[in-house]
Amino acid sequence: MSYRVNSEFKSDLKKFGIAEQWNECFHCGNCTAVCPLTENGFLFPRQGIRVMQMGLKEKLATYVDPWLCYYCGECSETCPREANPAELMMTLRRYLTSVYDWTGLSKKIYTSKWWEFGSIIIIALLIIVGFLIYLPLKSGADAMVNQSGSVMINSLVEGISAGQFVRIIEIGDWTMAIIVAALLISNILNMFYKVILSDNAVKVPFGTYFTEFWRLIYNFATQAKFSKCDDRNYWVGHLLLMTGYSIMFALVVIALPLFQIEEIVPWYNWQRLLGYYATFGILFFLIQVTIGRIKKQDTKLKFSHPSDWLFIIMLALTTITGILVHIFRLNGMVEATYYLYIAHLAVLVPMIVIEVPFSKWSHLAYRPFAVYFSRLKKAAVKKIEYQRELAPAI
Amino acid sequence: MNSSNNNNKPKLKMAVYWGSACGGCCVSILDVHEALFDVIANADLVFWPIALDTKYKDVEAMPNGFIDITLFNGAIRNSENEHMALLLREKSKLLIAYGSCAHLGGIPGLGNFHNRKEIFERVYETSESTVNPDGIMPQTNYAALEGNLNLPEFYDTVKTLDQVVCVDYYMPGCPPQTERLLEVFMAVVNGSELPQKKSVIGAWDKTQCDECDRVKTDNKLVKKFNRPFEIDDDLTTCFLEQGVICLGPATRGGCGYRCIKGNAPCRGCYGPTPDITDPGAKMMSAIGTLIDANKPEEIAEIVDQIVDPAGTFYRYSLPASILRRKLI
Amino acid sequence: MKEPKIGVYICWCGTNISHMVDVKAITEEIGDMPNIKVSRNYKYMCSDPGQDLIISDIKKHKLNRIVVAACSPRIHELTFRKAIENAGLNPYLFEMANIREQVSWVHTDIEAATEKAKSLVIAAISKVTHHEELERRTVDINPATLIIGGGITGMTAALDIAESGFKVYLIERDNKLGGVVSKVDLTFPYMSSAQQLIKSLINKVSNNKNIEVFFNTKIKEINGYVGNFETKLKLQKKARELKFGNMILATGLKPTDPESIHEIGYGRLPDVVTALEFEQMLIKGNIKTKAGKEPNNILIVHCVGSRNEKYNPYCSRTCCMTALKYSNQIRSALPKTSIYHAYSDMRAFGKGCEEFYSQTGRKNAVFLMYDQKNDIPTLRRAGKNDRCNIIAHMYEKLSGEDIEIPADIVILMISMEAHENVKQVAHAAGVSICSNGFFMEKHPKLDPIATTTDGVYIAGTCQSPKDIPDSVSQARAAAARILTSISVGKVEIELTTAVVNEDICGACHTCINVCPYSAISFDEEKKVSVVNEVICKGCGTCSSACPTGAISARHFTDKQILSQIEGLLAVSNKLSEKLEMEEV
Amino acid sequence: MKKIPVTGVYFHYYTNGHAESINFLETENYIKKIPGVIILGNSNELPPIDKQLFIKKIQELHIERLVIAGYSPGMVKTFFTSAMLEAGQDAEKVLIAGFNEYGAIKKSDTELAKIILHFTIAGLSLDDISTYSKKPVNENTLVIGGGIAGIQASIEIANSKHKVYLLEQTGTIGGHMAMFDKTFPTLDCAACILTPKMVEVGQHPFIELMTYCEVIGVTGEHGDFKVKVLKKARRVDLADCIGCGICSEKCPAKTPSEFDAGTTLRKAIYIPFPQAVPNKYLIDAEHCIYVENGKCGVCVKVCPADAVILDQLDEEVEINVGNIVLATGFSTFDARRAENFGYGKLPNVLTSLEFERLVNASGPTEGNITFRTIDKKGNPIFTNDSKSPQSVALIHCIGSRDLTYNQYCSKVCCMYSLKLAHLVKEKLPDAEVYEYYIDMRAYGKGYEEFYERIKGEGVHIIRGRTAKIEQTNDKLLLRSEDIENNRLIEQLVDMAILSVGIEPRADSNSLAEMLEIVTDNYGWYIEENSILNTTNTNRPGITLAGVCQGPKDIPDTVVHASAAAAKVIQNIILQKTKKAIDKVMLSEIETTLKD
Amino acid sequence: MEFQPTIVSFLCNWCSYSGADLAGTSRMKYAPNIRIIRVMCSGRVDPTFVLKAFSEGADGVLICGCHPGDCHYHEGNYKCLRRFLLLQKYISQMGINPNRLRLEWISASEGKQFAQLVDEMTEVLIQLGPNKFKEITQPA
Repeated sequence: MSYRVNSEFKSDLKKFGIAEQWNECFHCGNCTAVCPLTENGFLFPRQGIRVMQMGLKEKLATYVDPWLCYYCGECSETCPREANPAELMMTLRRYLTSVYDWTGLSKKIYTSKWWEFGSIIIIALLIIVGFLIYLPLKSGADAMVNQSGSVMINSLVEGISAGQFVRIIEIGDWTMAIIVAALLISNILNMFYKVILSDNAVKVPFGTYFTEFWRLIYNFATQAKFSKCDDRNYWVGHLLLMTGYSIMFALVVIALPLFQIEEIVPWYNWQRLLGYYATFGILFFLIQVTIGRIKKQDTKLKFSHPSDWLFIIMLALTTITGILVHIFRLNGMVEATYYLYIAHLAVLVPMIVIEVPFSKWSHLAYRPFAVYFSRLKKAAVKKIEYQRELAPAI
Repeated sequence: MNSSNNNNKPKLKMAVYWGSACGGCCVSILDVHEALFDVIANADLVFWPIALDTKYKDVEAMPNGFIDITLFNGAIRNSENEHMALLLREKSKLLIAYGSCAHLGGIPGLGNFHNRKEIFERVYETSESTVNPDGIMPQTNYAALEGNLNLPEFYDTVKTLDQVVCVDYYMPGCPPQTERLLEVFMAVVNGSELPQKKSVIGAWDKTQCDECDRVKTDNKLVKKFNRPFEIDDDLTTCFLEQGVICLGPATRGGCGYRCIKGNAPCRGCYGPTPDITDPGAKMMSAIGTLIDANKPEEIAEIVDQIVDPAGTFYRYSLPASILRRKLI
Repeated sequence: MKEPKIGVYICWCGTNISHMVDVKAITEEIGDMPNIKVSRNYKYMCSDPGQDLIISDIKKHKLNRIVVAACSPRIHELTFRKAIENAGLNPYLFEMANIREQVSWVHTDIEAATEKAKSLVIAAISKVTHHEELERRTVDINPATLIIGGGITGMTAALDIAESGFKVYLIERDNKLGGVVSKVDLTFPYMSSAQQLIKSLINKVSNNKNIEVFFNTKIKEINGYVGNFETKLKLQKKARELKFGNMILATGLKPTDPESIHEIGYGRLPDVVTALEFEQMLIKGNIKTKAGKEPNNILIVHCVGSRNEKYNPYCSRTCCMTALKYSNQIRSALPKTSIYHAYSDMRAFGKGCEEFYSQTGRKNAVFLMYDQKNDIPTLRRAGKNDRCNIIAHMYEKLSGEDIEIPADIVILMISMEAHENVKQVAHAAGVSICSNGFFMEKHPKLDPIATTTDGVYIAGTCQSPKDIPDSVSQARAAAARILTSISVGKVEIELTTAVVNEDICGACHTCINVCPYSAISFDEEKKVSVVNEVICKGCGTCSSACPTGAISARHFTDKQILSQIEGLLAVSNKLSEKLEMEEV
Repeated sequence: MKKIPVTGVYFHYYTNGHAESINFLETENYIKKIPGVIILGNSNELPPIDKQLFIKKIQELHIERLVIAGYSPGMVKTFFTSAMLEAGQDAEKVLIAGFNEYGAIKKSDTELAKIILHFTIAGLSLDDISTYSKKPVNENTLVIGGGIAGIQASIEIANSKHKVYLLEQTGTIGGHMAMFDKTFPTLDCAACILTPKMVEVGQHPFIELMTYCEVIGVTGEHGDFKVKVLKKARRVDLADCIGCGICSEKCPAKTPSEFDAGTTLRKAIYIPFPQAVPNKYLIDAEHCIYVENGKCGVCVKVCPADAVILDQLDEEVEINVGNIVLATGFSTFDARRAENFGYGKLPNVLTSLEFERLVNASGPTEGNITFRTIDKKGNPIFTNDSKSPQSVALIHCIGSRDLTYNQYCSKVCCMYSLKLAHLVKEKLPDAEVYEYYIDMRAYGKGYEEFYERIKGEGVHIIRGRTAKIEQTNDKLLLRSEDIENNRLIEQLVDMAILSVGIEPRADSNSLAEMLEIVTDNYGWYIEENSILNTTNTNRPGITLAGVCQGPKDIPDTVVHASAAAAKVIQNIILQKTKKAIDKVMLSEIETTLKD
Repeated sequence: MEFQPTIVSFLCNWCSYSGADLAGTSRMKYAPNIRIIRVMCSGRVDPTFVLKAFSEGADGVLICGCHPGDCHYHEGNYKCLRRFLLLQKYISQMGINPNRLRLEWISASEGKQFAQLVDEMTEVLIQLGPNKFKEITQPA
């Protein structure tokens, strides 16, 4: 099959990115050679640039390569043409996110600020309004403070018991999680279809699906590939964020009744330790990234798409509101605790609903799956280049 | 002729010998006609097999350098020729290679296209007029009843005189022009200063063309080679320009371009001009240059019209040429 | 002839010779030969100390013949001749044996190489024994110059010479000046106007009183020699005879006819145009398809007819940059049109060119790499649903994909070939043509403007494909030589000419037509042929053709060559005798 | 003044990478005053303006002719051509006034810009103006730089029987070319073709060779320059030295040889190379023990000709010349700057120049390719004692085509790399040779054929730049993408050669300042006109020859040098000098135009 | 020891000699059996030279000139060709294998072709064996 080239595609892609120097690339191959993660069969970033320059849309959809890149930035630093291949990989990830997303929302969110901010504000407003109307603050603040002087968080709402409140939030959590998961899973299936099934060159032996499955879990948990990049600090930070976030997610969504309890357990108790670890992890990385993005010295943080900032801001707000809720609770500040709790949810929910299936955060799933798919592709014997070991010429 | 018989001077002792020759050279000497008296007046003929009955052993008996001039004609074909050449060299003060055969090999030299075996087979076996059922071949030695018979050995290769002995002068021609002989003779008799040794006498340094009165133009290019009978000779144009191979351009003058005057192209008996190593090659070079074609096939076609280049260009000079003979 | 006293010098050439030839052994053996007074070897004979060695030996040992065994005489013959002359010896009493290019560099067996070197040295000795003194002569230079070709190269050269106050005859085969550049809109990489430039040049040429331009004129024949050439022009009504001292060939180029390249579809598809046709569109500002529509997609195919054994094996040098120029020009007029380049190597090597390449890329041109040797893009008429005129198929090397490219106009960057009249001009001017059809220069590196014929220079694209600045530089360089030649006013002429021995010449007329330069004429008074030694170039053909041996080619006489042959074979003769003895 | 058609002038402000620009506003105001001229606007956008509006404007104002002015305004010319066509006007009447074309680049060049524009409007080219004036021109010429360009220019000029001072900074002429082993594509040995020329220069009656000299000041103007030359103390008398070399043999001080690109050591008293012209010794004061501390002086003792003058001092001389030819050449890119290739740290990573010497028969190993070793004193050198590599990699474009270093293409590296590959194959037939390139720029006569030939010799020629070189055990590991075969390569080789690009000499800018000529962003000298006159500079009487104007291969350099000579000879013959265009007063031009 | 033929070769100065030089400068290896004589033009090659070479013991003679139409002297090579064809006929009459005498066109850029030609001719001559002419012309 021959692909039809299309120079217009670039202008479509432009909206997903910041830098536009990719046309400068004269295909010296330096970026691919310098990349510690690239391997035979997955020659990025140069081939990504090529496919982009030529506008081979269909071909691009079968690519997992951008997900295999962890943006260490070495390619951009050594690029003789300053064509910024690393940022292209980032852009392609954004683009592919929108490709996998069957709803089409992702594309809208990525390419339009109105959609991006609008959707977040609408969800946030829904939560705020919902709370204020259906779960208003009880009157009489003293009743809501326990013996140790801290606020009983589940007992703030008028007319329902603490148990009921937790239940409502838990149901809300689960609903959100299920919707998000459904969207994400369907997108991953879409990705699977595009990457594996529609690539005629690939025929995956059935057994491979199972033999390679461990990689999915392993990479999800460790981002082992990331560690191959030269800047290991960044990987550590990212791992802190990832674990912190996962812990928080588990605590807030899955184990909410255990986590969100009325009494304040001592600081060495597991809930609080986990919570502090998670908060620290998230904050540590957030600060690292925010400073980096402002300073613009590190290649990988030089170019910030609105979606990058949005993600940082949302996560930061979530974290800060969470911390503040905690502080206010400890100090027995009832009203402040209640309103901040709403604010916390009003940031957290849209963040998850928008970012996880449609935007930046989706990479938490796409990346490990991409590793998994890449192994599947490699196992598919049909195309020789996937089989090639990294070997000297001749 | 201005004969000047100086009585104070002893008469010259002169010898004439023929090697492998047709006798024409000897006849050319006789052709001096009445000038013979001048010759006799100045020279004693001490040895001349065709005219005098002098035996070989008489010659052998002569002291070395006894003979003043020896005119040796004929090529060296066999051991007898060679023996006599050596003998006469010893006995003569001046040994002159007289005529084309002694000078360049001459017509007998064409025998160099064959070797002894081929010649004997032809002469004693295959020639149409031969009846030799026993296949008898000449032998150098034959034990006849009467005793041993010795015949000279027939050589494979014909040689020129100077390939056997050192020659003082050459007188070219087949045969040499009688006038030239007399001029040379009288010069010797008169004690004129002789030219440098080894040189050709009795001929010019310039070629036939220099004398030839046929008209020559600058355009000598040849599209077709003809044999003389194939053209309607206009009697005035250079033979070459009519496509007839004439060796005149490479052949010394001296004969008075007799063949050309007789409307036959020069065949080269007077031999090359000085400094020429190989007259045939030179003529080939000239003739080749004049071929009017540039494509290899066309040239080859024109070259093929020269039926026998070796025989044509080396008719008189094969043994004296660089290659001397055919390799068999 | 004086008794020969020969000095033999064998060069090591660093290790170039000595690693393969036993230089010392040869030196010793040669030293024992008769007539050899000095036999030496030295590391660099061509160096100053090396030359000094020869000079002092000549003075000390009264040498009268010198043999140097070293590199090719084409490289250092002149050097040594000069040295010998400095020592007061006639420079022609010298012979070189080429034991580097012909021996040490091409052979691998030391013994065989040494033997061969020895025989070459002996041959040179045999030859030099017969060398004769030759005396230098000069002729005056006619200050006029003939320039063939009225393109930018010819005009620049003409102006340089004419502005210095000397006459120039400018021959143009067309009816107007300007050549290919007059068909070009802009130049790369600074996008100046070729039109303005060429118009101003034409203006200057036409107004220069020292330049006489001949239009619609072709040169059939040129006679004479450096300093004194002449040619006859047949103009419409009258004949004109020109006399000149030097000439520049600037016959320019011919674009390849792309019809012979079947895949590319020129002639078959109406919207496939050549670069020069596209230039016309640009000049007129009318970039439209044949149907009059504005193109949505334009494909520029590089290397059409270049870098491919089937057409022209060489690179045409300017097409890459011209294609980039088109890309920029199209972009300025048609901001939305997609521009595709099918290229094989981007040859952006000139000053400002790499920058130009990157600038072009930024303006959204897509560069697609094809294999110009084996896989030329195949063009076909597009179908109804293709939304374009032409579809090009090719294998894209940078992505490894088979692709199709939509195009409304396809521009072919056709290669440059030497103009068809090169052969005729070469023949008239006596210069060689190299395998690619361009004029052959004297030396590809150190003398790309001169030819092997003195007084004849080449400039511009008739020497090899090049861009305007390079052509102009070459024109200037040729003009420099001619200005030098004119201002000096005299030139030394060939010494190794043919000469007739009047005592032998038999007036057979064989030689007269043999001479390609008509240097031989017949002296009716003396009845001998006469060689005009100024015209004679010393090829020696007449000497071979002369049946009497009256004509000899100086420095290459029969005697010299025959003894050279003897010398050459002397070693192997001895060797084979030795072998036979061993066998016995 | 001639009546001109209604001319619309459009300013294209885009400065094409130039940091500074001329004063556009002032130029606009000047040009506005010319009758018949209408300013149509300005922009630095691509495409410049809305086309339909512009067409309307043309029609309304009855513009018959357009002039686009700016830095390479040809970039947008086709926009205007098509606009004129659509407006129903003669599309061919779009003229370009390129300021940078004639050297109007900086703010101070505004006057020149006005002239350029005025001329274009008048339908003339700047070349049309006779800026020559009759004035005696000193017939002597100074050629600065004794490389092949300087040699060629000197010989050309000297052959016309005019005196040339050939000034060379080092002890010998020959330049870079003398260092090369073979020259592409014909593979003749560089020395073989160069040394005859060097000898010719040395013996030429019209050339005065001034080696080991530097220019320290130039005053005067075209036709009559006064040049101050610093004759550096050679410390060996040129006339007395017999070139025997005993001094060098005995000299105790060693230092890396410049001629051998540091692959071997030379003494402090030395001759740059055996065929040097002049073939006389000199003392390198920087490394001479005597100069440093007053002890030693061995050379004085051993010299049989008493030619060594250890206390000789630098000397200043002044020469008068009419023309100056600048042929200062280039220096090679310092490969240490490209850290990822490990040059300077990994012993068997060589620059191409080092390899040229290594493979040269007159080089440190007589042409054997061996590994670099460290001598007793710790100097990294090449000797015949070490082994030969079994695999060699050549990496193109080191320091060239790279925005980090030099964006331009150095023009010669592709071809010399192919040549070096051939030389490796020739010397080590069993060795594997790899070449990593981006675009193969085999553009010249016979070059493409040479490329095909090298491919046929079994050299692995790989499209894809090597990203880095690392040492693994005793081998070098190269990582690259084999683009044409879609794969990654990690190649182990024994030796890597970096095909370094060429750069302007470090002193090119200071020399330019002294000579009052302009350089481009990189430091190459800028020619007067990039198309028609690549040899003249902005300062009349100073001519460029060879690589100092921009990278060139040998044939191009030779031609360029001859072209430079043409200008000089012309000046001398005509006895006319050229005025710089910017020195020709604007009013003067206006008068010319009125005529 | 295997028979090693000797080839005497006449090369024109402009094309063929340069071609041979090119083979040298390009370090193309070829058989060491050839001995080159430089003449200005192949038109200078006199049949005498060829015969002389054979008589002196050359096993083969090679004449090289510019390609037809490329002669530095316009048509010296054509003249050489004409003589060559006649000469070849003569030598075959004289019992010399005509393959011992060759005329080839080698341009200044054909170093490779020259090297191949020498190798090929050497091979042919090895097959033909030694030239016996020397025994006739130079009797011991």
